[in-house]
Amino acid sequence: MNTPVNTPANTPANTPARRRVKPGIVAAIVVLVGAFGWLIWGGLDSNVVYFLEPHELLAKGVSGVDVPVRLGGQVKPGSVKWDEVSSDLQFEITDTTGMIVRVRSTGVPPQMFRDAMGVVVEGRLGSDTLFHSTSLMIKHSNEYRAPKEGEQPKEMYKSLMKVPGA
Amino acid sequence: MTSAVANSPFEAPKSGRWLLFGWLAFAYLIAAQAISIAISPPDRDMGDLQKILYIHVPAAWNMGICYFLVAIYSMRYLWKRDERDDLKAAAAAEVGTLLNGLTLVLGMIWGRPTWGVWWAWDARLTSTLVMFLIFAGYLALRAFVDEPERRAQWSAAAGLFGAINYPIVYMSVRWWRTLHQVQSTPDTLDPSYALSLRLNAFAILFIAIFFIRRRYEAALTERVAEHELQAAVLGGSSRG
Amino acid sequence: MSCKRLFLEGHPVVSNVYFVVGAYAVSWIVLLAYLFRVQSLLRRSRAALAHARSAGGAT
Amino acid sequence: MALRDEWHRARAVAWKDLTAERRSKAGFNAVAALAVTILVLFGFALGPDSEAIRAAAPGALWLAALFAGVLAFNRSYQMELDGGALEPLLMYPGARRALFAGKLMANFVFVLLLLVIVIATSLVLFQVAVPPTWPALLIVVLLGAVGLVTLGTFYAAMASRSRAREVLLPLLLFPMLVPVLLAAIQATKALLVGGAMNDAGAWTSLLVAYDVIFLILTFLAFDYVIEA
Repeated sequence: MNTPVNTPANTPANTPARRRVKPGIVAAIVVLVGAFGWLIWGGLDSNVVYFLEPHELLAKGVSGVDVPVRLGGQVKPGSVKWDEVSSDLQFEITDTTGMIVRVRSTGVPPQMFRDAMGVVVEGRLGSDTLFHSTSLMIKHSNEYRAPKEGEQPKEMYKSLMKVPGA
Repeated sequence: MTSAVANSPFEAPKSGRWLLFGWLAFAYLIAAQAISIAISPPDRDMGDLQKILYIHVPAAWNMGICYFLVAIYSMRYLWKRDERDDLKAAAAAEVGTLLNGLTLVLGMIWGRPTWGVWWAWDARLTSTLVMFLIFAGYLALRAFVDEPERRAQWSAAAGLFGAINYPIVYMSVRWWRTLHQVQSTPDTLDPSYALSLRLNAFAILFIAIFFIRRRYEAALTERVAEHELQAAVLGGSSRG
Repeated sequence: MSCKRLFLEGHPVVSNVYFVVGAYAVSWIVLLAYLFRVQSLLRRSRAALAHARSAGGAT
Repeated sequence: MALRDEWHRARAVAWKDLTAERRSKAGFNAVAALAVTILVLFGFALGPDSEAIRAAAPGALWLAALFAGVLAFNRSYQMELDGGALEPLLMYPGARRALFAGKLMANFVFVLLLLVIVIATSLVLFQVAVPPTWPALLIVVLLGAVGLVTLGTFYAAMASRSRAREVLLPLLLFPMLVPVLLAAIQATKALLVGGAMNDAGAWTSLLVAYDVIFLILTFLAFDYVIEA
């Protein structure tokens, strides 16, 4: 039943070559799996990062100043300052180590920007330790929750966007 | 009619039941979408946007299933040299590419209001796009090679090479720090969201199975027609 | 500028509903377009098969 | 024993290809001229901002080498097909891997020479200083060339015998090359211009991993590609 229909004319020439190669193939596959495993569990997670966290950026010292980087982390609760007149947005980004970088953003923030949200900003760290951001992105977590009793999502937006100091 | 069949190494498929399957699959998709829109409340952060995920995520999962099928059928072809496996791999690749494109477009539509950007060059988004391009190349390879034997062997190799990238796409959010969030688990999902997601995942799965089957039937019928035409022209000798 | 201020006061610039409707519309267009493509391929290959069989009967 | 035979055969194939290339001369010179032209065009595209040009130099030089190298990959089979030499070459037992290895070596030399010219040109055009860590740069260039050539030689075996080979080879090759190119460009960037988000060592080891994987995969799969 499983005999190949439409048998190619070159199968006979092909079969002995593959028989002879067999131990080589086993070795090759072992190396292949090893390379894949190393790719996965080796220390490669450090270089394919989309953004740096505050402690990583600060650890770079001078080499991290005034070069284009992406910085990501959580907006520190209560740190958002919004000046309506000059439309100037400032906030602090923090990470699990508690390091903080102050960010000044000039781009239009996405509608989900709020306290304690994950964010990624693109820009440069100035020598004044203020991070000048040219674009602001939200990093959403993998949590999706319905609003609690009495909360309306639409209303939530309004309360979220009530920025202290505005 | 029956004597003509002998001129081809395989029979033309008959597809009565699959047509019914297709109707049911689309009916189930409509039902699943209606139910999930009805039972799932808006998300507390993104409101109604969360409903986009009911197509985006199932499309991404089923894209993985399609590419897995490509790998399986390609290997089977190289092993058993049955031309039908090649046609099945091709059908799965085409549907996989379709779902891959859908995943990308829906992700962009979701990302613009959520992240604030249509596109970001992070590992997940980039690897998904690269995957799409690899299989676009696979389909182009099939289109540009006419000789069936050669086409089958080459595309089996190209399909295998392409499919090994899928684990990288899937795991990229875990291995590397990306803008894209990691996979949700039942713990991070509201129960009504998890239920809706599953309903829709099966809906897209059934649609994908139907599409692959139909595409395969079309390709197989075409090959049978070619065999029989050749046999007719050569006067009945059955050469592939 | 006014857009930005409006938005920061809590009114999303574009309602999310447009994105959701757009996403569902795109998906259905893609799925139906592929359905028609496959069906037409199937029709064409069946016609080719019928043609081949009639040619086989003629000779 | 058999392995040594294959090695001799592979070397013979490589030598034959390179000799043909050297005799014709026009081939390599034209491709090198194309690579330099691409670099100049990058210079125009990036505008008068010399800072931006310098930052983009690593990407530009690898892409120039890639675009020019693609022409060489297709041609290495085209020469056999035009002369009708491919069929006899495949008649020998175990000839396929040797043929692939030979083509691989010839293309590697070709691309390496191309890269030398491209890098020298971009050092001048883009005002990039030779870094003190130039041996590391050399390693990155060698590893990047291996990755480029491995997949290029493999896919060219298919594309060069299809219709529309000019389109098909880049279409198949470029997406598969993304990880190799990305690693090579980032490592080069880290060495040439520095960068807060790159670390040359990590990218180089990524490059090694991909080279190993692709070398093994292509050698395993080449039988299926060339016999049909």
